[in-house]
Amino acid sequence: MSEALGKEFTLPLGPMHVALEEPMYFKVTVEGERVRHVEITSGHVHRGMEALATKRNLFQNIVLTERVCSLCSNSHPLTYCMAIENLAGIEVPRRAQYLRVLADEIKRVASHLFNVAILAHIIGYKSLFMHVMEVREIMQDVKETVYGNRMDLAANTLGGVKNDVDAQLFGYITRSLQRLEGHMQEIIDIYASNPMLCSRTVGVGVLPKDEAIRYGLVGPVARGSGLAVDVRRDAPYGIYPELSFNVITETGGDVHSRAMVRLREVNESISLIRQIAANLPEGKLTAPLPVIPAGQGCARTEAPRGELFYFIRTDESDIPTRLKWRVPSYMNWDALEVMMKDCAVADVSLIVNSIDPCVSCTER
Amino acid sequence: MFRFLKLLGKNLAQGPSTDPFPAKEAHTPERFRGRVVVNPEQCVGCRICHHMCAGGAIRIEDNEEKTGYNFTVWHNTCALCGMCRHYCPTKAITLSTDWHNAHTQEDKYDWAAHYSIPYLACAGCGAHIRMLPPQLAARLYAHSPVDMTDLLKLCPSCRQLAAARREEISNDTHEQE
Amino acid sequence: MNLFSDIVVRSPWLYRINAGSCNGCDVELATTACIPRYDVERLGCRYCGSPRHADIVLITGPLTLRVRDKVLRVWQEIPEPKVTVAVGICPISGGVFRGGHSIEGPIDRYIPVDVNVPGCPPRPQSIMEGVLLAKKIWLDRLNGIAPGHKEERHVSLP
Amino acid sequence: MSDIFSLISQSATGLFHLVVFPGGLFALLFGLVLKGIDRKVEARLQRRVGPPLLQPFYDLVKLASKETIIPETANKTLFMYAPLLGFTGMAVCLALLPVPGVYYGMENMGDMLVFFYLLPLPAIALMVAGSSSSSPFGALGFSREMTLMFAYEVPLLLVILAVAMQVGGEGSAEFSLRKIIEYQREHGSFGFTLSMLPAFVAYLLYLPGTMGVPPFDVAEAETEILEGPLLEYSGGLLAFFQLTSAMKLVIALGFGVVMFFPGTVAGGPLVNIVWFAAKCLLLMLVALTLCKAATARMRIEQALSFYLKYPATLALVSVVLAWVSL
Repeated sequence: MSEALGKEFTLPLGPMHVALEEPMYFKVTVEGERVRHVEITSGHVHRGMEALATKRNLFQNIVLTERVCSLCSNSHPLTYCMAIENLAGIEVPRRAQYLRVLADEIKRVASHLFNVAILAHIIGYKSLFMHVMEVREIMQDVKETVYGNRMDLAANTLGGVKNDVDAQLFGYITRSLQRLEGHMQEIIDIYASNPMLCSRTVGVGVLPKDEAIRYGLVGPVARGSGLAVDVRRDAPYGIYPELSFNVITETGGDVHSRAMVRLREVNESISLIRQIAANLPEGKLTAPLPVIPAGQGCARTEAPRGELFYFIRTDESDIPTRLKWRVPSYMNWDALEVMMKDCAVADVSLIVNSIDPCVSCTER
Repeated sequence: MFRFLKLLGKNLAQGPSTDPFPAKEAHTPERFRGRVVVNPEQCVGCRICHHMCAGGAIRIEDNEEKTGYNFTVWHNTCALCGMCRHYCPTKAITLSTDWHNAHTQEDKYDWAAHYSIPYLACAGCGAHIRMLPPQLAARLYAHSPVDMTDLLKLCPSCRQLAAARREEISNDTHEQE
Repeated sequence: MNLFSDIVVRSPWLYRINAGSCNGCDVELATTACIPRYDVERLGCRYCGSPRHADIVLITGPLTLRVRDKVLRVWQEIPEPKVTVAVGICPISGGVFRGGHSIEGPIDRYIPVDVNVPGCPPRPQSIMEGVLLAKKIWLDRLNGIAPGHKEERHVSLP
Repeated sequence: MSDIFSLISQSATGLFHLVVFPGGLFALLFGLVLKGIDRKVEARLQRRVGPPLLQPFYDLVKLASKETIIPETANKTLFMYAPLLGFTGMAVCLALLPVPGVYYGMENMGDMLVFFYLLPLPAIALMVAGSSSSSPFGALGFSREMTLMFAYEVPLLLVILAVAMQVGGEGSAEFSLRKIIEYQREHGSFGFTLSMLPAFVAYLLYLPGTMGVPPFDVAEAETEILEGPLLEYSGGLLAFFQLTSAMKLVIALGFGVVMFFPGTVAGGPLVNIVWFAAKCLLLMLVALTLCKAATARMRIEQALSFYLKYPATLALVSVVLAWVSL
């Protein structure tokens, strides 16, 4: 008990911790309520997926990569399929391209809302947490009605998409978006102005722009520090060049800015889904599959957490000889060192959550 | 702060939004991906589903007497990804909307669907074959001038013989003309 | 005695262990536990932050090598009587990760599981059905109908 | 002979007050029902159905039936003693809690000061618990609980002082709750007295702190330090903490009602008990339930500066006004 009153001592946060969705283990050296040093031990969610991928065939890997992480569970199979399509020179039909973006944006909305809700949960704002989660349910219902599962959409396959979305379903999606949009305005207002929330998040876990560049950050974390990086715009893929959207940035670089970036991106995603509903062309859902030749391919996309990169090497069999992916959390993870410098114990889980860490992606 | 209090007030006025689920059946969307169901009539045993299944939930094995094969879906390994349904050439696999999956540990190894699909004895030589499902055959040979009903009951080699014999007959008639 | 156990099972406190899952089941557990739409609190459930307070433990994930000992230690910290629920296909059979070099599951190799809720991830309603089933098993155990006393359910590391 | 008889009857009534009313049984049932209502109303504010009203009872029965684990590294005596400390403190305190129109506590005694000394006991029990459990989270909870206690005890002391000086008049202070109730019967409830209003608001702000609910649940913050001191407790010992918290709820609310709204209504004692309970309930809904639903947790230093800034200032205003008015 004397330890708590001044001298340094170690606080083992995790691996089983209610604030963290996943087993992540921090050894936090604390002096009173101040954090002096953070040591991150990783590997708890290592399921050996890269090795598993070389045991499974190309089709099984679609499902396997979908289970890398369920919060960005559409980005992984999408990027994986794109890598193979690049390798084999498969031309994906335009309708399928549109539907792929649809699935991706629906997933992005749900993922961002979840992260923002968890932020409220961590600061003990239970009512707000429940409200945001309840709003997120609109998107969960869309996923369940259109794709048949609340987390794993199973939308992508090699050369296209598996499920068609007809006019009736699009009508349902647009109606849901309308409901969502009404709530979003209210939620953004609350997050932007609520004094309790702001006093806990503004100026916490600051990451200046130059540090963001130095650490090579991606996704909403980089955009929260004023760094306008977005693969959808910087290295366009699919039909993104034909759609209009803004790359959202905030300049604060703190927990609050990152949350605001995510919330405002939800609105961008809503607009993207609307554009897809309006411009969806007729056509096939999948391209005919050729024999996948031996070779190497790669692809990158903007996952909800940032840039996702896939590399695949094949021989002539249908089992890849190497499958490697670099996930956004891997880049953002290291920057925790800067953000957590001399923060309060109360803010540790808050800051960790603000980079939307995906441990299961990073440790696969 | 005021905005949030307004939200709470609205919540209070609107009343609970809780689903009455355990008391009442919950809504399940039509496209919900639930337990895998196989239509044994339509299955030809091509094993493409087995090839696609990432979890290894599908098992297809000959039965002991070799008079048919057993098709087993282990629900406790099935990731509900729908790959088997998507790639099934005869559309024999569908995903039901049944999600009532909780079961006790004693039932763990019974939590599977077993289908026993018989082979047919070839009308010519008696070898075991899996007959092409009639609906599928009707679609496949819709424009064929030959009557397939009897031919489908033959194994590939007997069918080859039959085809050769048919050629012979048609050649004979041709010569007679 | 029956009335007493009837009251006892009206307060099942839940504890969640992530044994290396992909988040899907955990997100659904958080959804089931917290949001107004499902509101498990009306069934008397409450999520607790400490394993020492738990009655029903929900395990997700295929039990990776690295997390195994920690999961087992936390599981042992939960006071008896407890009911274990495996949520998702990973803890039940390994799911899509079956055969991986760092997968130690299925979890019933180490922990006596009582209820399985397969799905990838299961619907919140399905998880709720699992919790209700766990409640029933708990009641049976309190009334001495179902087996599963402490002595029969020890855990040992390999 | 009559001495012995009166002594027996006195201790019998004392025992009655300790075990049946207002302490013991009554407070326990009342506290648990209050907690049930609190959870139900909070749920409604969040668009939920919420647990059954009797859920706190179920929880207690369940906890009592569970295995109690004492960690090997813990200081066993202190670990077991901590929950009892808070519980006995609250049990004694409850025997002194006046229910206006029914029961007035002890004769001619500075019982307000007794309340001031006994009210922090559950917090001290938590501190003992935190330090004895040998977990770093417990230790952190210990230091947080201590800081927080310091923060909210200052305004409480000032509130008590303001009320006592208003009643005492002429530069003196009156710490007997019976006198305070009588004074307000003549001069009107302090809740409606302009000079005492700041003190009342200060007391409202004191309530969430002492009950450890958001925004002041820093010591038991689940998402930060895993319920801190309670982390290692299980079974029966945890049940004691819950009991203590339910009893403390009654005391904290009842104390507020006595200080600011001790008015009675015509009718028998039963009516007045219901009236008292209704006032406690109202106080709880405003100060605890609504507050809990509408706020986020503060950081410990924010909580500290909040208490020293606002409620302390408000209470000080009342002290000055009470001083000036004479």
